[in-house]
Amino acid sequence: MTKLHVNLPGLKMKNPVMPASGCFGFGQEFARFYDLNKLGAIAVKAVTAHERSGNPTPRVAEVDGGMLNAIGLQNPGLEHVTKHELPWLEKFDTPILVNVAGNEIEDYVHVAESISKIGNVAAIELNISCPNVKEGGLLFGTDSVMAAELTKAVKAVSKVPVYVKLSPNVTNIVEMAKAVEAAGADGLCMINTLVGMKIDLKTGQPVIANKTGGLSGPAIKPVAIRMVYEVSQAVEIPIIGMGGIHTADDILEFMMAGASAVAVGTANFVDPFACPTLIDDLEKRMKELDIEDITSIIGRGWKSLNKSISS
Amino acid sequence: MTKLHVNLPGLKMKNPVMPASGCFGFGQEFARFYDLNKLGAIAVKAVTAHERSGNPTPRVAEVDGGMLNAIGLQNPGLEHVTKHELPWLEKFDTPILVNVAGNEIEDYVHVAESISKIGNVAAIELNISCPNVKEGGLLFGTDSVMAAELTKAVKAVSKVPVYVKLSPNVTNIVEMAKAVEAAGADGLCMINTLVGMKIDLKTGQPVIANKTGGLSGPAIKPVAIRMVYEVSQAVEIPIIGMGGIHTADDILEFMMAGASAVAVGTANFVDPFACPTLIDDLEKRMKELDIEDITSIIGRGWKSLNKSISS
Amino acid sequence: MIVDKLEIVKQEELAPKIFEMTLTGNSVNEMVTPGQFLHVKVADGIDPLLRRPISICNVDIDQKKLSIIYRVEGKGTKRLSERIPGEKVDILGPLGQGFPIDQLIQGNTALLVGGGVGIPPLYYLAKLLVAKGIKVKTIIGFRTEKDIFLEKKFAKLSDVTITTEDGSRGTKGFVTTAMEEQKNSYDVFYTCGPTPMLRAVQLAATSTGYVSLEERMGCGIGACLACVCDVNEPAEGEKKYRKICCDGPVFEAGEVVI
Amino acid sequence: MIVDKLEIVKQEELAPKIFEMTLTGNSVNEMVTPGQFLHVKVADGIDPLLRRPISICNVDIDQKKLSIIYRVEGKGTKRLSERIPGEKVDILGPLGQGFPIDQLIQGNTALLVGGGVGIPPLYYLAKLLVAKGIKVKTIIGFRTEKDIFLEKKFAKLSDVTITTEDGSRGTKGFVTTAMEEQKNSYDVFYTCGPTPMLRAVQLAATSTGYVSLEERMGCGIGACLACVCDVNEPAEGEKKYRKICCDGPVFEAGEVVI
Ligand SMILES: Cc1cc2nc3c(=O)[nH]c(=O)nc-3n(C[C@H](O)[C@H](O)[C@H](O)COP(=O)(O)OP(=O)(O)OC[C@H]3O[C@@H](n4cnc5c(N)ncnc54)[C@H](O)[C@@H]3O)c2cc1C
Ligand SMILES: Cc1cc2nc3c(=O)[nH]c(=O)nc-3n(C[C@H](O)[C@H](O)[C@H](O)COP(=O)(O)OP(=O)(O)OC[C@H]3O[C@@H](n4cnc5c(N)ncnc54)[C@H](O)[C@@H]3O)c2cc1C
Ligand SMILES: Cc1cc2nc3c(=O)[nH]c(=O)nc-3n(C[C@H](O)[C@H](O)[C@H](O)COP(=O)(O)O)c2cc1C
Ligand SMILES: Cc1cc2nc3c(=O)[nH]c(=O)nc-3n(C[C@H](O)[C@H](O)[C@H](O)COP(=O)(O)O)c2cc1C
Ligand code: FES
Ligand code: FES
Repeated sequence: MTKLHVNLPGLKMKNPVMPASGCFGFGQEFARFYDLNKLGAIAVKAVTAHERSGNPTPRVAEVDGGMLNAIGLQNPGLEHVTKHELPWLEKFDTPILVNVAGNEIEDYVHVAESISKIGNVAAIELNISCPNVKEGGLLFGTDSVMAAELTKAVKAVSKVPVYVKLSPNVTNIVEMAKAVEAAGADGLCMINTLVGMKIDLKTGQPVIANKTGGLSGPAIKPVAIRMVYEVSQAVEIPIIGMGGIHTADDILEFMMAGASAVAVGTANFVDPFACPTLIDDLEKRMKELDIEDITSIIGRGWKSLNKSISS
Repeated sequence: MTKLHVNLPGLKMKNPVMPASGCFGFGQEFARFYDLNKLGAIAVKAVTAHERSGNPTPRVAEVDGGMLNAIGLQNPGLEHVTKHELPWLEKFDTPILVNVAGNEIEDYVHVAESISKIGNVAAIELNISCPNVKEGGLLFGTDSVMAAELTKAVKAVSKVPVYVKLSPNVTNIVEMAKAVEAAGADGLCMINTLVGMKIDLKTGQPVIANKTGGLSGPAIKPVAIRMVYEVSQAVEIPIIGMGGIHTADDILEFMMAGASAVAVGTANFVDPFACPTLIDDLEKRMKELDIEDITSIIGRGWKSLNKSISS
Repeated sequence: MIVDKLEIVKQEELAPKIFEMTLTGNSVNEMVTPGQFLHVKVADGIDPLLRRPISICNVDIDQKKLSIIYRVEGKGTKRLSERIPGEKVDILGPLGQGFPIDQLIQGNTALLVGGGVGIPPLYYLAKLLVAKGIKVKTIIGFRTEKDIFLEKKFAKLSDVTITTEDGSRGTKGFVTTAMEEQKNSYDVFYTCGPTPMLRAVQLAATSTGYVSLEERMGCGIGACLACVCDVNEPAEGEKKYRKICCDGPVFEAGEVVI
Repeated sequence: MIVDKLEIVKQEELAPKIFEMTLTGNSVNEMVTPGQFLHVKVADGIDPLLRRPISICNVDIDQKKLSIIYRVEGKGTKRLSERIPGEKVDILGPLGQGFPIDQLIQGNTALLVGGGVGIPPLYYLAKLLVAKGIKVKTIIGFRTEKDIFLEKKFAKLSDVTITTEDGSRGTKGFVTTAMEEQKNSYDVFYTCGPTPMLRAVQLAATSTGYVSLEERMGCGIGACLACVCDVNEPAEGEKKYRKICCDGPVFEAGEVVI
């Protein structure tokens, strides 16, 4: 029997695969394609205290091996999410990770506190890494002191485990990870998008109205794998790895690098069945590679190495 | 008449295209394919004070939209380069940019001083961004104070203009750029590779012997464009842009973002004729897009924007 | 709405850079609302990565065939134009809300106004309108004579006016120039084309009507919020935006800001 | 050494995942040294990005044809196996230094030892050796019976010993097992295959010989230094390394550290 389930703080997952925040809305669109019970967990779109209308369009642009987006955290706000989106998700036996964003510490704290009280919220994903908004977001994600302060404040009020979603746009990702771990984070999500740009040759201007956008997709996978590999050796808390996952082999690669579970973003746009297909393929690949229990490979990339060095 | 020539400190270029350091050796291999006089300039492989044997193999790995490399600055050392490689390049009427690397400030200073005295060295490219060596390299490239100190020291001894090659693996690229500009840099080269990793599922270990490698190729272009766009607005010195250039449109995109010339790396491996082909294609595309003088588009991505805002 | 692999039956260049691709497969019988679109994965693998939205141009349910007409713009449509009969194309569709026609009654007149690659979705619309006994007038605009496509097919169904920007054929000018003549002669209009054209058509129109919008898309199914546009006068407590991929691409004229 | 587009004449699966591709073009007449390789761009565009090194297996100068035999390993070789006759493949080659045979004289005996996809380049070598009047003995190793390929072709030119790891055909074990029997019966050996095999063959050999190495490559032309290996006992003042792509892939046994 191939064992696919993984247990992370607050998240008892049937398999290590969840859709990534912002790439799955609040699940309704994808429920028309498949049963969301199939998923290991669901990370929903970022929620802010008040409704946000996001950035002007164009909001996306394609680049080689990936895409840029600058949605700008458009969302219906805490109240609407609490009243309409989360209740709809109750019918699924799949843990929900709510992505929380804000401008100031108070915003985050307010949203985290309220949302963590809701029955079907299994964990919070603190979004300190959105590159597409002027305030908050990336400011917290690129300063370890601010990130730690925010984490501490949210931890103090949250009824559920808190995962911090890290930005790759930093000189020292290990320092960031250690800072939020020390501040009480229960887990890490990494990576969010790299800040990128595309210029339209006809207009001479950036394609994306916001000018810069977040780069996601296969193009960023090597950076993500490297960061997961480095951070997983430096912290004790589990990592939800993401960035460019499009195949079951990508999932195995992230877990060997040190992730305890993974999230799938851009791939959902290429194929709405991406997540269930990946889960099925993962099981097949595990059989081919003689991996019985998925948890056995977590960190294999450095664990066996350390072993061979010490022996 | 389409005007392709650009003038940068020390570099009088027939066209804005040069091969990037480390992707062209010292030119001899490519001279078997075409006349190097065709090139706008040539950036040769990194030179260190003494011969270096580099990293163990495997040194490269392919990833989606790019490649990882960890050559580890293998080179025959200052003396050999001075006696054998640079003299061979004398027969070409193409400015040479010598990439200089080291562990300590003294190494850089020593190499820069010696090499800048050689007749056919038009400029120095200070490599403070190689992610594949334990000492020096990236240490300087991720700390603006150290980068400035090094730049100043090298500027003090160099007989030719000094370009500083920046690393994208930083939280704040503008800060780095301004620091080296203030320290006297004559120009900037950006970007070097992003630190990445690939894990081999069969062994569970990183493919590259050095574990991490530098990500180059189309995958990094959006990050490079964004950085050139940001930095070119913040500094007065010219930028040689690079990162994923594979088509003439990519060159135009870099120049619209704010680069005054470009360098082509990985594309030379895909097609040894990449540089001359790009130069020909560039001329064609300029005609199609009604660009008469290539210098007219430098920074168009933000120049016309600033204009339209102020008007 | 399904994901399917449709087989290419035919690939033809109608005009410079304008291709018509005919596809077949069982799922074609679900793709019968005019104005809906397919999200097309033009090639396997990551180059290009995202799907491309292309309108359904014609459907033949009996033969399980449909066609799309597209212009080679960039990498994706270029790659699509290189695909050959016998190969399969991965499509997601039909997506979005098409042109409503149920409100029309026999004897009504509909004005169809299309520009460039906005013209294709109007063709299947014209077919269904005619089948319903609606009189159809069509104004289709091109840059120049050699760019013209679908003229003959439209002529079989409707009164066609061609406009070209350089006057090399038909009315010289834009589609709105030709709309002058049709003033007050129609009960409803339907339009699809570049955004500036849509704005002009909406302004020039003398009836209610429907506009089909374009925007860069991520998912195509309403999940990513890449493709939003603003509602013109949102009612209190109602959503202030619409998603072009699933609330559109067709909107009632005036409903959203274009 | 040139860049050319060769046309695919034939694509055939010889054994599970083992394909032979025959290519034609004018530049074939430059690709006549056994042991050299082609750097193959398996598909246009960036997926995959880099070229793949594949040895030349056979050349027919009169017909301007050459063939390569490759195993589907990952993305690149998979994509290559999907290409069909009539299509063109972008190649850079011939690259590297092949197997030297000029030093041999009529009546000499050469032992060729190949494993898996290291076998193909030995085939053209065998042909040239036989043409030169050299006696050829071949030992080719596979994992199991169904993996066997090129056996009949080698049998026409040489004494062939097959080894399989599971003993399903021929000698059970590795190529070195079969080398025992040939001890001291040859004047030179040539070997190509996985690195552990090369080491074992070099050790087991009772004559001088040549080994063909593999390494991950960037440029394939000596510029990037991706593919270096160390020289065993570099002379004072000489280079301490060799580039497999241009100084190799074939080296004299013992010259470099493997
Ligand atoms: C609902 C809808 C229906 C459409 N129907 C048709 C049709 O029937 N025929 C036709 O020729 N074209 C149609 N288009 C436009 C078509 O989608 C684009 O021309 C196409 O996506 C360009 O892709 P590319 O790779 O060739 O160009 P590139 O410029 O290389 O594309 C880069 C990225 O930008 C997106 N993009 C570029 N232009 C557009 C555009 N105008 N609209 C949306 N996304 C764009 C691409 O999808 C891709 O993600 C439609 C667009 C929409 C939104
Ligand atoms: C000089 C030389 C001659 C070769 N001749 C043959 C031959 O005749 N037939 C044959 O089947 N194979 C041959 N190989 C091996 C062949 O190059 C690899 O199997 C192939 O590159 C794998 O590519 P992939 O995309 O299928 O696999 P992937 O694993 O997806 O490739 C990923 C990257 O690693 C590189 N790589 C993976 N394995 C190897 C390898 N063994 N050697 C070098 N690079 C590798 C690829 O080129 C690519 O850049 C030869 C290798 C060399 C160096
Ligand atoms: C369109 C889009 C919207 C996103 N929105 C959010 C968001 O609201 N909150 C968040 O934390 N991450 C967001 N992300 C980042 C993803 O969750 C993920 O970290 C990133 O895309 C990398 O994964 P991928 O390469 O699989 O897409 C978004 C990404 C995309 C492409
Ligand atoms: C194999 C390889 C070797 C490189 N060696 C050097 C080097 O010695 N010095 C340096 O400054 N940059 C080096 N680079 C970085 C390139 O000069 C360039 O900055 C980078 O590859 C991005 O450009 P590209 O995407 O066009 O390859 C190397 C890159 C590659 C791929
Ligand atoms: S394209 Fe994703 S919501 Fe419309
Ligand atoms: S592959 Fe570049 S030097 Fe050999």
